[in-house]
Amino acid sequence: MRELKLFLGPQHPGMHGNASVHMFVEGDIIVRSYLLPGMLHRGFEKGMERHSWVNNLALIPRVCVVEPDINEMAYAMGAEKLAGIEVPERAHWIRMIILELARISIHMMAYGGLGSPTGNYTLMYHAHADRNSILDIFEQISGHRIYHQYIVPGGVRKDLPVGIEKDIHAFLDDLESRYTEYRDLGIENPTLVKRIKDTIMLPESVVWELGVTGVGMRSAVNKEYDIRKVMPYALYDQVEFEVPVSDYSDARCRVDIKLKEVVQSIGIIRQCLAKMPEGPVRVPMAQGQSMRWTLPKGHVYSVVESSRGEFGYYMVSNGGTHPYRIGVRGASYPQGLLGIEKYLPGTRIDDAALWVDTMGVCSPEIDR
Amino acid sequence: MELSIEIFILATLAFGLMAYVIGRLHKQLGSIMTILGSLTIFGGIAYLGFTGGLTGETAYLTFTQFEISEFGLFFAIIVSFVFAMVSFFNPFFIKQYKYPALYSMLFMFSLAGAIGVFFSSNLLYLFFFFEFVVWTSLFLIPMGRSKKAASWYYGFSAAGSFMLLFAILMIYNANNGSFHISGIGSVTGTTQIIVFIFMSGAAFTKLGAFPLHIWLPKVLTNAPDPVSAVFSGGLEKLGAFVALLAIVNMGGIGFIIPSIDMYFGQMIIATLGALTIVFGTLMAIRQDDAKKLLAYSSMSNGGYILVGFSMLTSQGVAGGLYHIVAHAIASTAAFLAIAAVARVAGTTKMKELGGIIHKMPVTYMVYLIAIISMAGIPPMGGFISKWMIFQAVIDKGMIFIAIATVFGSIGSFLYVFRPLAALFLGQELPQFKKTVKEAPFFMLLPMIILSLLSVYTGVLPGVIIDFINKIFVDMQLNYNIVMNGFAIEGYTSGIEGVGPSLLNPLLIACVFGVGVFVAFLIFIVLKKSKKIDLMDTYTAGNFVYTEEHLHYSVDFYAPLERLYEKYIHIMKNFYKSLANKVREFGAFMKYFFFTNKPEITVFWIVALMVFLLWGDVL
Amino acid sequence: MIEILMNIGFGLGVATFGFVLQTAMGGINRKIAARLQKRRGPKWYQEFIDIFKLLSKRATSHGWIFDFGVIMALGGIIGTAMFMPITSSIVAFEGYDNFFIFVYLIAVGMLGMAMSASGSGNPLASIGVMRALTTMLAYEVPFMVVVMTIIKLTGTSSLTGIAVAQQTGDFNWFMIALPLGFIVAVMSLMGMLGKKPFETYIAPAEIASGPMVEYGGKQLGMLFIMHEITIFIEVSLFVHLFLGGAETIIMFLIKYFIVYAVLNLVSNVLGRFKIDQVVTFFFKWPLFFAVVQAMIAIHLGWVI
Amino acid sequence: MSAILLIAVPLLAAFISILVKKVSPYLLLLVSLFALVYPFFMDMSDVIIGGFDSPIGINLVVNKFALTSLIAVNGLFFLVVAVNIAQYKKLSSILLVALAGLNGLLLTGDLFNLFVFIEISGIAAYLITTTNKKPLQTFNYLVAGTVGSSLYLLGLIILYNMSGTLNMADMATFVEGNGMYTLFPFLLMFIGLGVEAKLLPFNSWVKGILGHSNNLSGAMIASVYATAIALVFGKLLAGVFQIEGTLALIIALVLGITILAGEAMAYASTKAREILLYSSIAQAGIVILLFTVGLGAWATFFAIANGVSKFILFGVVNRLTEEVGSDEMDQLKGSFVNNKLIGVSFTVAALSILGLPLFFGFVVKMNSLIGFFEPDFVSNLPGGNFIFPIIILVASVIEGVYFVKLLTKLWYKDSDVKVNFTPLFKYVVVVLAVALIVFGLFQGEVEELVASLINPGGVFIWN
Repeated sequence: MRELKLFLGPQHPGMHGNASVHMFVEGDIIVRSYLLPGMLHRGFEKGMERHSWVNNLALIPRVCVVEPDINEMAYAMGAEKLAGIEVPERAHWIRMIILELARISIHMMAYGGLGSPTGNYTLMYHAHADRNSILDIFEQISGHRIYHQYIVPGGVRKDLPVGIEKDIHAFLDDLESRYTEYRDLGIENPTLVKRIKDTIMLPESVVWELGVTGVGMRSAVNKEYDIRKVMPYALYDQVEFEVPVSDYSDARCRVDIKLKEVVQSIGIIRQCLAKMPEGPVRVPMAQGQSMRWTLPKGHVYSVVESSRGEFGYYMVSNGGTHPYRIGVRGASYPQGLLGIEKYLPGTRIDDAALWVDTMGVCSPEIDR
Repeated sequence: MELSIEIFILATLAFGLMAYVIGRLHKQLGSIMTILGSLTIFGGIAYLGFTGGLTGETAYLTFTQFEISEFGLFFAIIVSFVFAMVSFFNPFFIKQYKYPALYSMLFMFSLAGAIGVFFSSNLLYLFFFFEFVVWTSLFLIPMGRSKKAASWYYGFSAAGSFMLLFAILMIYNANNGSFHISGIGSVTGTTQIIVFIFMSGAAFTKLGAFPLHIWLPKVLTNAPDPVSAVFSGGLEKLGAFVALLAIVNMGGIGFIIPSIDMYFGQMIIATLGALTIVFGTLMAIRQDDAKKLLAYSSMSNGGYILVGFSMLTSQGVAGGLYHIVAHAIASTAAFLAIAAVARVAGTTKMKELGGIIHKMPVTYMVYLIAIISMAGIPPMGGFISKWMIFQAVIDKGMIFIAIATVFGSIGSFLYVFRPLAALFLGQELPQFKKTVKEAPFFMLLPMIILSLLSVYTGVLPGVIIDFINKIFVDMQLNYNIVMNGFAIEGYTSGIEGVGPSLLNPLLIACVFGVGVFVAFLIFIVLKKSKKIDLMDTYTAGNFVYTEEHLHYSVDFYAPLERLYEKYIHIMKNFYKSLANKVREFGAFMKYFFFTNKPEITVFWIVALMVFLLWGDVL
Repeated sequence: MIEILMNIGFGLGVATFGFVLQTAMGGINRKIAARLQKRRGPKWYQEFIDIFKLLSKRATSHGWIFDFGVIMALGGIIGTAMFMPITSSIVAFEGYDNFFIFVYLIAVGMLGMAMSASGSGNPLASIGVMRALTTMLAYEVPFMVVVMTIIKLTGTSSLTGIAVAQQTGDFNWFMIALPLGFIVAVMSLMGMLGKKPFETYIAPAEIASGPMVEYGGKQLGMLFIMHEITIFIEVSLFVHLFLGGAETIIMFLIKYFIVYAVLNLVSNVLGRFKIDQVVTFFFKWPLFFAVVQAMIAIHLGWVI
Repeated sequence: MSAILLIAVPLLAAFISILVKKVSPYLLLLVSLFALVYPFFMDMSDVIIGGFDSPIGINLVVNKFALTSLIAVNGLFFLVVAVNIAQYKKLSSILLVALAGLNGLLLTGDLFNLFVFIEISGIAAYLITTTNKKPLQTFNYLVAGTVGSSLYLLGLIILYNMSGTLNMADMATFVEGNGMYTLFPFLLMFIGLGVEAKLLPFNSWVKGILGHSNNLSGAMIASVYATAIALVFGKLLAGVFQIEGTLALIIALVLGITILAGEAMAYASTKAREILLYSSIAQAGIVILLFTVGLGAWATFFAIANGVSKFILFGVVNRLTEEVGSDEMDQLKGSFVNNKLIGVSFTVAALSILGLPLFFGFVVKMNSLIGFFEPDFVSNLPGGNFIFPIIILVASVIEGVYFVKLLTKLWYKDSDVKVNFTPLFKYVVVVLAVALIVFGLFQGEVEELVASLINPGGVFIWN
């Protein structure tokens, strides 16, 4: 039986990110597949060793393009722990607002991204429009739309601009009011349900085998495993939120959980805005020139909950101005690299893009 | 000039014997005799048939009688033409056969038998020739790929011919010992129903119609490549001939179903025809072997003929007859094209082929034209016939039959395209870059003639429509197709309700030509494009050096196939289990009666006596 | 002879009209869709710009069948369009606008395109063609059953004949007379036009636009033209069959616009089926409705 | 010249051959040739033996039927002997006795005399089958045959008791008036003859004999004996027995099952000889059936055609088996590739049995079937005119499938099986095959010949 070779990416409209999935196909069933990374390989980890602790601030957001803030947070947390810096309380609240806004942004993008492989472009455009509003808010806060470099060791770069709460509230209200509309357009849409229900399964055994975390894990094993709950960072232990879980992980369930997390994030942001005290937002990282900032010798692993799961930085310092070694735990690494090789075969080419999409594969994380 | 038809039959036999004798001396010369022979026969029958020079007198074959009928002539011309065209392929394939001389002889013999069937006016000798065709063609089959196909063929053919025989004997019985062909129409009552059932059965077997179709794909796949063409284009039409005799000649059988104003018999035939179409289509879609695919398409087209006949309206019957012509031409051309490919590539499996067009463009065009005709797309012959059959079905308002015909028609796009894409188009596979080259002229010649005829029948249907009208007159049927210039206007039998609907094939062809001309102008005035090779393709930034990995040919319609793959073997399993039941019964009897124990014999003797006494005394 | 040449010229005029009309309609509807999607959308004449740009570019070709198929596709479609009546009186070849011509002659164009696409040697194109043909199998059957019902009722298979039968009051518009059939026909039309959820054979995210994947330059431009005319033919068919045709060009334009715009809007909020889902979808309810409609109309004679 | 010579000469020769062992094979050939030629010169008359007139004394009946049968059976006998005698010289005397017995069977007009000849030919047959070297099978045959002839005798005794005559013609007139009472003896006689004629429940010996047959015994039993017994059976069924009521039902059942089961068993077999033997069971069934329903004339020729074909088939297969060492179909694959002439003859014989056109089998099968459908034909078996033709046709389909399977295997496989056939055998086989074709082609002549067997009343002649 002769096989047919198909390429999903890097120029393929079904692949977001600069990676390529090579699929060997019989009829329309994938019999063999592997991820071909390297399209984006800029050596982030190695690059970090060659830049000073401060210079790295400009590099780290690029490790995951669509969701840069978690990188900043993890890096900042690690550096603070190594240097022993105490962050002011207001900075914690602001960081949580930023992170949750970013979470809404990426979840909206993922939800809209569902529209692309299934052809519902209206959903995609609407979701992107909402993401655009968040980017507007980010622009007001940090002056940047995508790579903010706003969360820095010691707090946040500067305080929130005046009146931003109103904008944020307005946006959240607006989003909340259109929540049912979104569901109807997306996961309740009968044509889409046919595509995503009972298909692209992620069974519990695979979760344990590959080490999938985040939405994938919570959707499959019915456990409230969320870093914000089990190892609270910032001030997540002071806000109340529910972690949506399920034990039947099809594509629809995972997207559903993402959408529920949007609601969850809206709640968290509201609480943050209400509880946020006045005060300083940053302590200076070091005395003197920041370029010569050194961290004491030691190593630390800092971890945050990203939209795709556990996202961590392992940072080793030898006491110099440059990091000795920084390792990144990409949240989508297990399903992205191993999952594609092992569990993409057996699905149909129709579902390949949807598989990559709903499993939450972010190629730069793999290709760092 | 006048010649008796028996001269043709004897001449064909003589050519066969000559082919054998010469074939023993030199293989190819023997097969060239088949070309000469079948061309002569075709030319003679066609020429004399059109000029009215054929007679049915018998001077040598005195035991039988012949009559020259228009429908016999119609079939004889088609079949002998198919034989003549296919015979051109014989010299190129003769070396592959185990018994080349025998092949040439049997090839001619089966033609003789077929001609005999079409002109016999004595039903018994119609059967004689019918059986003659069976066994002569039988021994052609195992020279191909599989030996098993022959016994399937014989099993079904024998069942079919014996059904025919039974019907003939019933007619004989009902007509006071007359075997004349006109007796078919004069049976009545229960006998009529029985005769109808059995004759239709015979027609179904020979035509490969559901549920008696199993042999057709097996034979057409496994027979030698030219023989497949003969079967599909020629010998299968014997079934259509019997169907014409049974279904059309006998008219409505059974009671009338009031709401659609059709006889029950018609309804059954139409339903089975529709099933044939659907089944053939579905099976053809999932075949990987190009020949098998075409085999199932033959089956499906046989269903169209049956549906057309069973409508018993002018357009229906004329559509069926026209379809016989169109399909004979197209199917022969398609089989020959595949045969030409198989000759150089050594296989007809689509998953092993690809990109043949680059070396065999003419063969490709022949195949293209053939499949356009088979799919019923203008301006080819298949369009006219399918249009007429559609119209007939609509006029009758038969929804389910209509669904089947539409399904078959659209489905044919699917399956005919598959070899086109997987076998001819796509990446040129490395193993064929050197070995494959265009077929020699004498193989191209018949294919080109067939292609031109496909176009001709699709553009100028007048000649054939006239012929069909003559058949209607000859068979004393109240049907007629009216031509208005170059357009087919409809019919004037007056019984049927729906008014005229005009179709002008010539106009369609011209307009299509204009369209293509305009498109060509647009193409030619624009900037010339740069020629790049096939590997310079959208591969998403990857370099690829393996063409064979970029050719989509395996499981072409996988998603569609998956929907019905559970149900495909129903009939085959039925026949297999039937054969197994016979075998089990035999084994049981063997075990029971032949165990070297005389006491069983004694037991039976006693049992029979008891039975006798019990029956009489008690 | 002159008359025939006149007719042919007229027919070419119809084809051109169809092209211009549909391209403009397409542009307008892109605008409408953009508004639905919170975008501004391109200018209404953007499609013209695209096509002329493509035609003017230097292209690449994968061999003679690649070009031949394109010519055959465009030629077949132009040929089909030439038979299309615009109103009941504006028709190039009067009396010859048989419904079956449209169904089958259009297939030549499809076949040409399929051939050309497969000839490009790209597997995605072949997969796209496979899907296109499978989709065709799905939507044609219910549609043809409905149309056969109409032909049986009106007694003619001529498009103008059917349109006139609705205009003169022999029948209501068939969208009213055969409500179930109308629903089926709408679904089938969506399939024909390649609107979502039956857009499976384009499916950019799965097979990178399927048949179109290898094209560029003038070949793509010509296929665009073909595509526009195809849509013109299909929507016009629908107008003539179900909306009573048109007495005047204005009416035709209005009906055409409404049909196309409504389908476009509906299509834009739906996702895309997988190919087997398309088949099962069409063979489930639409076919059932079509048969029920045919039974009611033909055997019971209940036509509103 | 008297018909008695046909019986007396072989018996005399047998006696001489015992004395002069050396010349016995030549004597056998000579006598069997004589037996073949002699019937051509015989007058048609009853021959009275022992000086008593016919109802009381024993008589030999020479009529067209007897002549036809004699020519056919003696012809086949001669060919079998001629082909095989070199190998089986020792059997000359026995074969001579067999010849006498067979001729007697066909000629005699006396029921008890018939029993005597059954026994004579039977004993000869047992001895012939000893050449199979399967004593147990021969013993089974012996037992079955003896039981059969005893039953025949029993039936005959009862009949004699009732009617007081043993003469066939006389008996026929008696039976006509007393149909009801003769059922039981007839059944006994039917069973008795059924054993020899290979009808189904009584034929368990066939497998043992024909399944292990050799050149001589195969052809002898399957071809010569089968033809002769079938014809004799036919003579009784057409001329003496009157079949009605329950007897008709029983016979119809027996025949129907014999035909269908025979074909099914052949279909289920994989050994060439077994296929042929089961097929001959079915053929015997058909022949008896035709006689029973009153189509005797065609049945005669059916039996002859079958005998000729079976001669070729068994002869070839036995020779192949001898050479290859097995009669499994798969072992024999491709045997004809190097023996084309034999192969063609075999094919002709097989196609003739299938009843395909151009061959003798077609003529007889077709005309037999037409016989069922003659407008004035009334079947005397339950099931009407149509059931039995359907059974025959269904049987033919099954038969066709396995024969075609066999033929394609023998022809179309590459193999190096090379079997030497003696030139004489080749010659005989080819002549017979040609004869099958010739009879198949000149159907008109065959039909005339058959018509001569039927008297103006349309009834098959017996006396």
